[in-house]
Amino acid sequence: MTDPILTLSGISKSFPGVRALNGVSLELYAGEVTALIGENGAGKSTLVKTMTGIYQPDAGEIWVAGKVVTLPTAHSASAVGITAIHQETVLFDEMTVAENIYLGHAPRNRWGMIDWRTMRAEAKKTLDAMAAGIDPDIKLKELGIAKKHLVAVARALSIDAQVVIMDEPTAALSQKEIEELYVLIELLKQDGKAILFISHKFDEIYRIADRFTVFRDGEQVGKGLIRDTAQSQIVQMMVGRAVDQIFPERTAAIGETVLKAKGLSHPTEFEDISFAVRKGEILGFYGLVGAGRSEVMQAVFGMTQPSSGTLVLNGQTIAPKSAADAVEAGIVYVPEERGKQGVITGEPIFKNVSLPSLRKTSKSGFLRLAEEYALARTYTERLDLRASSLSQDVSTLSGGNQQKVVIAKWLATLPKVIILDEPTKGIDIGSKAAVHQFMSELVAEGLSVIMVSSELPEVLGMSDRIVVMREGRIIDTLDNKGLQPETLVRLAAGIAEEQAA
Amino acid sequence: YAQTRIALVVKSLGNGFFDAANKGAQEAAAELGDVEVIYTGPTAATAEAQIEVVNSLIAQQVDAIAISANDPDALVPALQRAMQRGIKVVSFDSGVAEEGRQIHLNPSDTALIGETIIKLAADYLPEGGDVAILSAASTATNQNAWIDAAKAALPEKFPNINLVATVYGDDDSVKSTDEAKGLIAAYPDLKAIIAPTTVGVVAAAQVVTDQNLIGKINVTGLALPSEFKQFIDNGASQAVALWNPIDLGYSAVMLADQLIDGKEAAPGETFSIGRVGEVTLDDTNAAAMAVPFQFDKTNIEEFAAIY
Amino acid sequence: MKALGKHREIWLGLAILLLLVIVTARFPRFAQPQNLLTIFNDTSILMMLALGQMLVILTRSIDLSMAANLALTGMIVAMTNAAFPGVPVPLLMAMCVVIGAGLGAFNGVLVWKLSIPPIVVTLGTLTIYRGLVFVISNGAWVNAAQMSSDFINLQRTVFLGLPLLSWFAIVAAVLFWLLMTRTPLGRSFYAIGVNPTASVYTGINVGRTKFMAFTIAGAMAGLCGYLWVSRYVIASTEVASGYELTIIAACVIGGVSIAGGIGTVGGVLLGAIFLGVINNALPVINISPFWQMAISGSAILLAVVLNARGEKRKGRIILKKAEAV
Amino acid sequence: MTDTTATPRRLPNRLDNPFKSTVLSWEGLLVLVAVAIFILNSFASPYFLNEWSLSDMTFNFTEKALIALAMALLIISGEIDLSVAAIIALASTLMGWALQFGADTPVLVAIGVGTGIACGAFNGFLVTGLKLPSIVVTIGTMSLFRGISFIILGDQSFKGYPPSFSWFGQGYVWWVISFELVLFLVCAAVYFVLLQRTNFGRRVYAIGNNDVAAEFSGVRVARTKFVLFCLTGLMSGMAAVLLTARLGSTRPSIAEGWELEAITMVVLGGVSILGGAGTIVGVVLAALIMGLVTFGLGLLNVPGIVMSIFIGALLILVIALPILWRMWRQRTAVRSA
Ligand SMILES: Nc1ncnc2c1ncn2[C@@H]1O[C@H](COP(=O)(O)OP(=O)(O)OP(=O)(O)O)[C@@H](O)[C@H]1O
Ligand SMILES: Nc1ncnc2c1ncn2[C@@H]1O[C@H](COP(=O)(O)OP(=O)(O)OP(=O)(O)O)[C@@H](O)[C@H]1O
Ligand SMILES: [Mg+2]
Ligand SMILES: [Mg+2]
Repeated sequence: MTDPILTLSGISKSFPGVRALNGVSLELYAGEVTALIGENGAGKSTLVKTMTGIYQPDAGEIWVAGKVVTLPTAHSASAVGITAIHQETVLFDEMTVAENIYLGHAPRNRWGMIDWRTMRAEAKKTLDAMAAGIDPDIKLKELGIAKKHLVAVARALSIDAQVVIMDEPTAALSQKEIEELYVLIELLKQDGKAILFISHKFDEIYRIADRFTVFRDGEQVGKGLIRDTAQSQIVQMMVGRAVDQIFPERTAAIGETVLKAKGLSHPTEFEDISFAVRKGEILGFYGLVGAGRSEVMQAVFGMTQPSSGTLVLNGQTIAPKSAADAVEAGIVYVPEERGKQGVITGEPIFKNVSLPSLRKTSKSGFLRLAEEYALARTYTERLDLRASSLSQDVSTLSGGNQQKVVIAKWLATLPKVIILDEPTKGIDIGSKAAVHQFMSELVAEGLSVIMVSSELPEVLGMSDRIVVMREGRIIDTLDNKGLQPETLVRLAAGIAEEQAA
Repeated sequence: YAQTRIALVVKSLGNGFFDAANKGAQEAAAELGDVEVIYTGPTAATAEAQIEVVNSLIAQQVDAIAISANDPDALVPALQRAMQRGIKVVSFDSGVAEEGRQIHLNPSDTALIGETIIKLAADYLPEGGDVAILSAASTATNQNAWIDAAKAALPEKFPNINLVATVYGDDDSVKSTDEAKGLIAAYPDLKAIIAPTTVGVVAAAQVVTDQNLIGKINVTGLALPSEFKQFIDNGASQAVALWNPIDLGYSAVMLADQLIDGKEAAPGETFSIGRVGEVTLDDTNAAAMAVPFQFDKTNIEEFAAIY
Repeated sequence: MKALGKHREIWLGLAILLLLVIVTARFPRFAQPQNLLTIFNDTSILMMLALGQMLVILTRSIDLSMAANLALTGMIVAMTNAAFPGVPVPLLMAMCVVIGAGLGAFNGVLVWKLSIPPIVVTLGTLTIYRGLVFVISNGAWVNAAQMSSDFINLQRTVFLGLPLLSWFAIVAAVLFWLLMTRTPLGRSFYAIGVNPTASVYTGINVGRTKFMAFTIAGAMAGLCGYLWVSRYVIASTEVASGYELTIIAACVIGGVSIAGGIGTVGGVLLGAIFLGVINNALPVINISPFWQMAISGSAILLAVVLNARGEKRKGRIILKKAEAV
Repeated sequence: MTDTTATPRRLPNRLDNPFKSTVLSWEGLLVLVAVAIFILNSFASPYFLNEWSLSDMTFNFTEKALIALAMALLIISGEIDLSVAAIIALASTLMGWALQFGADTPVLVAIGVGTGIACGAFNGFLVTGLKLPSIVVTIGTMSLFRGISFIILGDQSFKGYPPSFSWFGQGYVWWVISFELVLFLVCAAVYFVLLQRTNFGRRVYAIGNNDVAAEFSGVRVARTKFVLFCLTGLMSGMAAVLLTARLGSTRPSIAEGWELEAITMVVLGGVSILGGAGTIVGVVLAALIMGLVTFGLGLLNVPGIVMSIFIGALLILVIALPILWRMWRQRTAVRSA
């Protein structure tokens, strides 16, 4: 066996409140695909960012081709031959596709000026090789999420690198595009490149990876050759315990229909969405990332206005024009992008919690701090929030605890329907279980819960019924009785019956 | 602080005209002996800024304020307060409304200046023709009075001179330049631009020079010889006029000093203004210092060295 | 609407043409080539300043100190010329560029190294720089009589039918166009405006790029300092006071997005010319100059409304049929 | 940071000492600066410590400070209004115009204040209704509002305001205490309560810290911002009444450049230009400091433009120093680690 092209040893990285990586190591070999596996928040993307010069590790060494390197900037990483397709698309909407591919390493003419003609030609060549069918001259913003991801792939390929990192490249792609990506990866392997492949999908890991490394809670807990290891063993390493114990037993009595959506449509985002959620029920929404679930939920929450369709809450038609309207009606939403849409960083916990309930805590418009503290304490303690005081800035809390602040904020408004969008995204295992536990308590108290999730076990473990969405449409609504994970995946990805079998 | 302190408040600091006036004021102070002249003013020629200056002078309990006002009305309340606190107020050059000062010293007789600025243009236009006025701010008291006087003199004394427009350059070089260009573009037959302001006249002369219109358009008006000499030399202007700003500052301080000494300002009263002579107050307590002095090729050299 | 977003420059060009046609209808002499060249020459300084400001705005910053920088550099160069008439003018111009760039770099360093918001930095340096004009000159103006004739006449020298001032603007426009479209630095101005996070991922040093934008804008302001004082043959504390907002207005009318990342050299030039035409046209068609301010204010508002329409986010486009359109 | 340590079951309200954090706050620093300048002034000029001098001093900043109060809220919410000075010009012009038709004092005041609110509402509509960036919108309306004044007034000026009207800008309530000062103090108290003691104020901070999350929390962001623009317009209208009454005349160029001075007061008062932080106490102190600096230097006959160097330098220094201090502390911490 040859020496690895790239070796990481003892890499640690902490964020305020979180130790994202703790002394991890990793080896990548030429012409081989190494899969990096781990639950959400295990530290995979953080590792990618330290390997590409975006984060600086607190400790540890990076070896490339037998030499220690430091990577102070993203440039220095591509200079030593490391390139990455990042999990979030980090591209430039207002620029053309060709420029997105070549920004920072554009071909130059002999006066040192950017050579647009060559750039476009090269971009076209790369895109055609991927059979992407994207015109290199249009602006990136004209593309949908899947196409954008392909542009990110093209960008990574345009850098002539020895190490190619792909952080969940297939999450937003359709089956056809995924197949084309597999072909590309095959070509890269033949070229002798080392590939780090991050994915939550075991089928594709088993299809294309040669090796694997498993992370749990920021530590490396195992590695080996794919062909020697069974899937159940890897899952065991990932989770640290058997999978089926995670979810709480629930015995909520399901009652009347509380919220009913009929034919909600939006010009560009979703079409003909109808569903109903009942008292004491958890309604799961499953789909691949980018299926449009968040958009639907934000329309229900009044943040965007659907072009047609109706919402009926407890028998009354409502048309929330703003989030404030929805909250007044009794619908609340725990957003997916916690930092941007959930918590108000820079403000203390109690102000975050009391914000939607100010009318209750105040007296004729004047603040009463004692009431606010009391309200905040009641609900945060119920959720077992870990903090030093109620005046602690929420930005200093860990992701899971921030999520609890958001949930506490909504519980304090005594809602009828609570929508949770990816409630456990980026949350550590302990908090995750607490959130799940809490959801079952909510329904036991007679609330209705809508849970949007991309995690199969979570959807299967928590929901009473499951709505599957794909490309802005509802594909099916299923009762969660003896449902097979494969059924959901098939529906969500749009794979025909026989292909999946 | 046994000394008498007289503040000379000008429209804006840095203006060559007022620097010359300050020179005269200092001469007067030296002549009077126990007088200190505080030369001050805002940087931008606005009334609000001038009021702040006046407020701080009131607080300093100066004995008199001699002011060239950016606005005849806006300064009245502030100056009235000064007078209530026992400070004597004289306006010079650009006046303050009657209730805001005790004496106003016009550099010259208003009607005479109005006539002179037209005459400066007419002298070089034997056949007559179109002329336009480029003034300072639209609120400037002195300029407005001169322009009115000029208009009054036109039909009788200069029947073949045709005043086509009056525009305002706000004593700002850029605005004056733009306005001068606008005049030239709008009135192709324009024969002369009359700018009764030292800033405007330079701007107009520069535009005429730049657009190669020397000989076609004659720039005239009121100008400081030192600033304007080159345009007399290059022919953009045949002649301009001005009173002596040094004498103006000198006289303002002289008047203020007599008020401090207890002399009452009243219509018909005569005040001495030292080496310049004496003035008599009219029924608005205003007085005129001297006749405007004309500069042309023959004498500009000599006066450019002085102010 | 989409077409408008794409061809903003064309629409702005048409608006200017329309303006010319209207004015010419009332006043035929206005459209004569000589007069148009005069307007171009009159607008040259604004164009150069707006080009500099464009860089800064592209990077999601703003420079309120450009006019003060211009006044300070202008005063320094005018005083130098008055004191040492023998110093060749090109040398003085180089000095202006260096001083202006230094003043811009000072803004840039505060933004880069101390991460103070640009609007606060330049609000502070705006008053400091303008105050310094007064301090160094002791309030005195430098006027035509004190300037050497070379100093005054260089930019008025006619070359191929155009005064050198116009040529400066043309050369600046070409250089900026090359900078913005053909160099990595130029592209990184756009990149950090469009998406600062993604810029970091691409290896762009966001702070240093902003610093460069401020420095180049400062250099332009410095050069214009000389051009301004020699054009209006006066250097004083009040030179170009309040002009900072006119510069920004030219950028905004020219389609530069205040949120950063959007704007072109052509658009900015047209934005400046638009203001220039209005300034020149009003006196000519006998609309009282007092209308000028309200008209340019309305033009700014109209421009932002139209630009915002063009830029409106189209959402994520999940539905396939929507993507196809 | 703290959540990894063992947690008490019952969360305390706060851990810091409220008294200590008040003393060590930005406002504490500003009080020190103000006192220092006050003492310096009384040494520098024999005329400073005089009840009439101190009273006259307040005229130099109260009108701008009135605007700064509302501007502070607007900036805390993450917006800005550069058109305030132009609103003064327009309000003053319309008052003068009404005066030509014989309007009496109450009508004049109503017109001034009403114009202010209307202009603020126009800004607010453009920003919140059409979702345009406030900085460009108000650069535009700044030219528009003042431009309308120029159209109406041209080269004229309005004057001849009745004495009962002049009282607003020149009158004294008691002894040396002017009406302007009293009005400012009352407004400062009102704004203090509004920002720091009401639900409305709490929402303003939330919007400034993160308007998306505030919207997602059920705050009506657009409506709140609209109200803030109207308030800023209202205060500008009030300042227009005071200034017009003080000057006794109206010209279109009235109050030129005041927008930047008001913003400087706000920023110097510790309000973050990025929104989300700042207090009214800080703004009032900053207004006082600017008044003290300009009046003190004025007594020494230092030209206004030189004073502005001090203000500009003060602005950058007070913001840069804490940052430099933090950087220096971090560096030494790293070295000792
Ligand atoms: N910039 C940051 N600031 C603070 N915490 C962070 C930051 N980036 C990541 N974290 C935290 O570090 C941990 C690891 O995150 P990371 O994104 O690396 O997970 P991941 O393994 O990529 O998960 P996923 O499968 O969801 O992509 C998480 O707890 C996350 O909340
Ligand atoms: N067109 C796009 N441009 C940029 N980012 C996108 C785009 N589409 C999706 N994303 C990113 O992908 C992620 C998920 O997208 P989105 O929330 O719309 O999917 P979803 O169907 O609601 O699924 P989920 O909520 O489970 O992620 C978001 O972080 C979003 O920023
Ligand atoms: Mg990740
Ligand atoms: Mg989502």
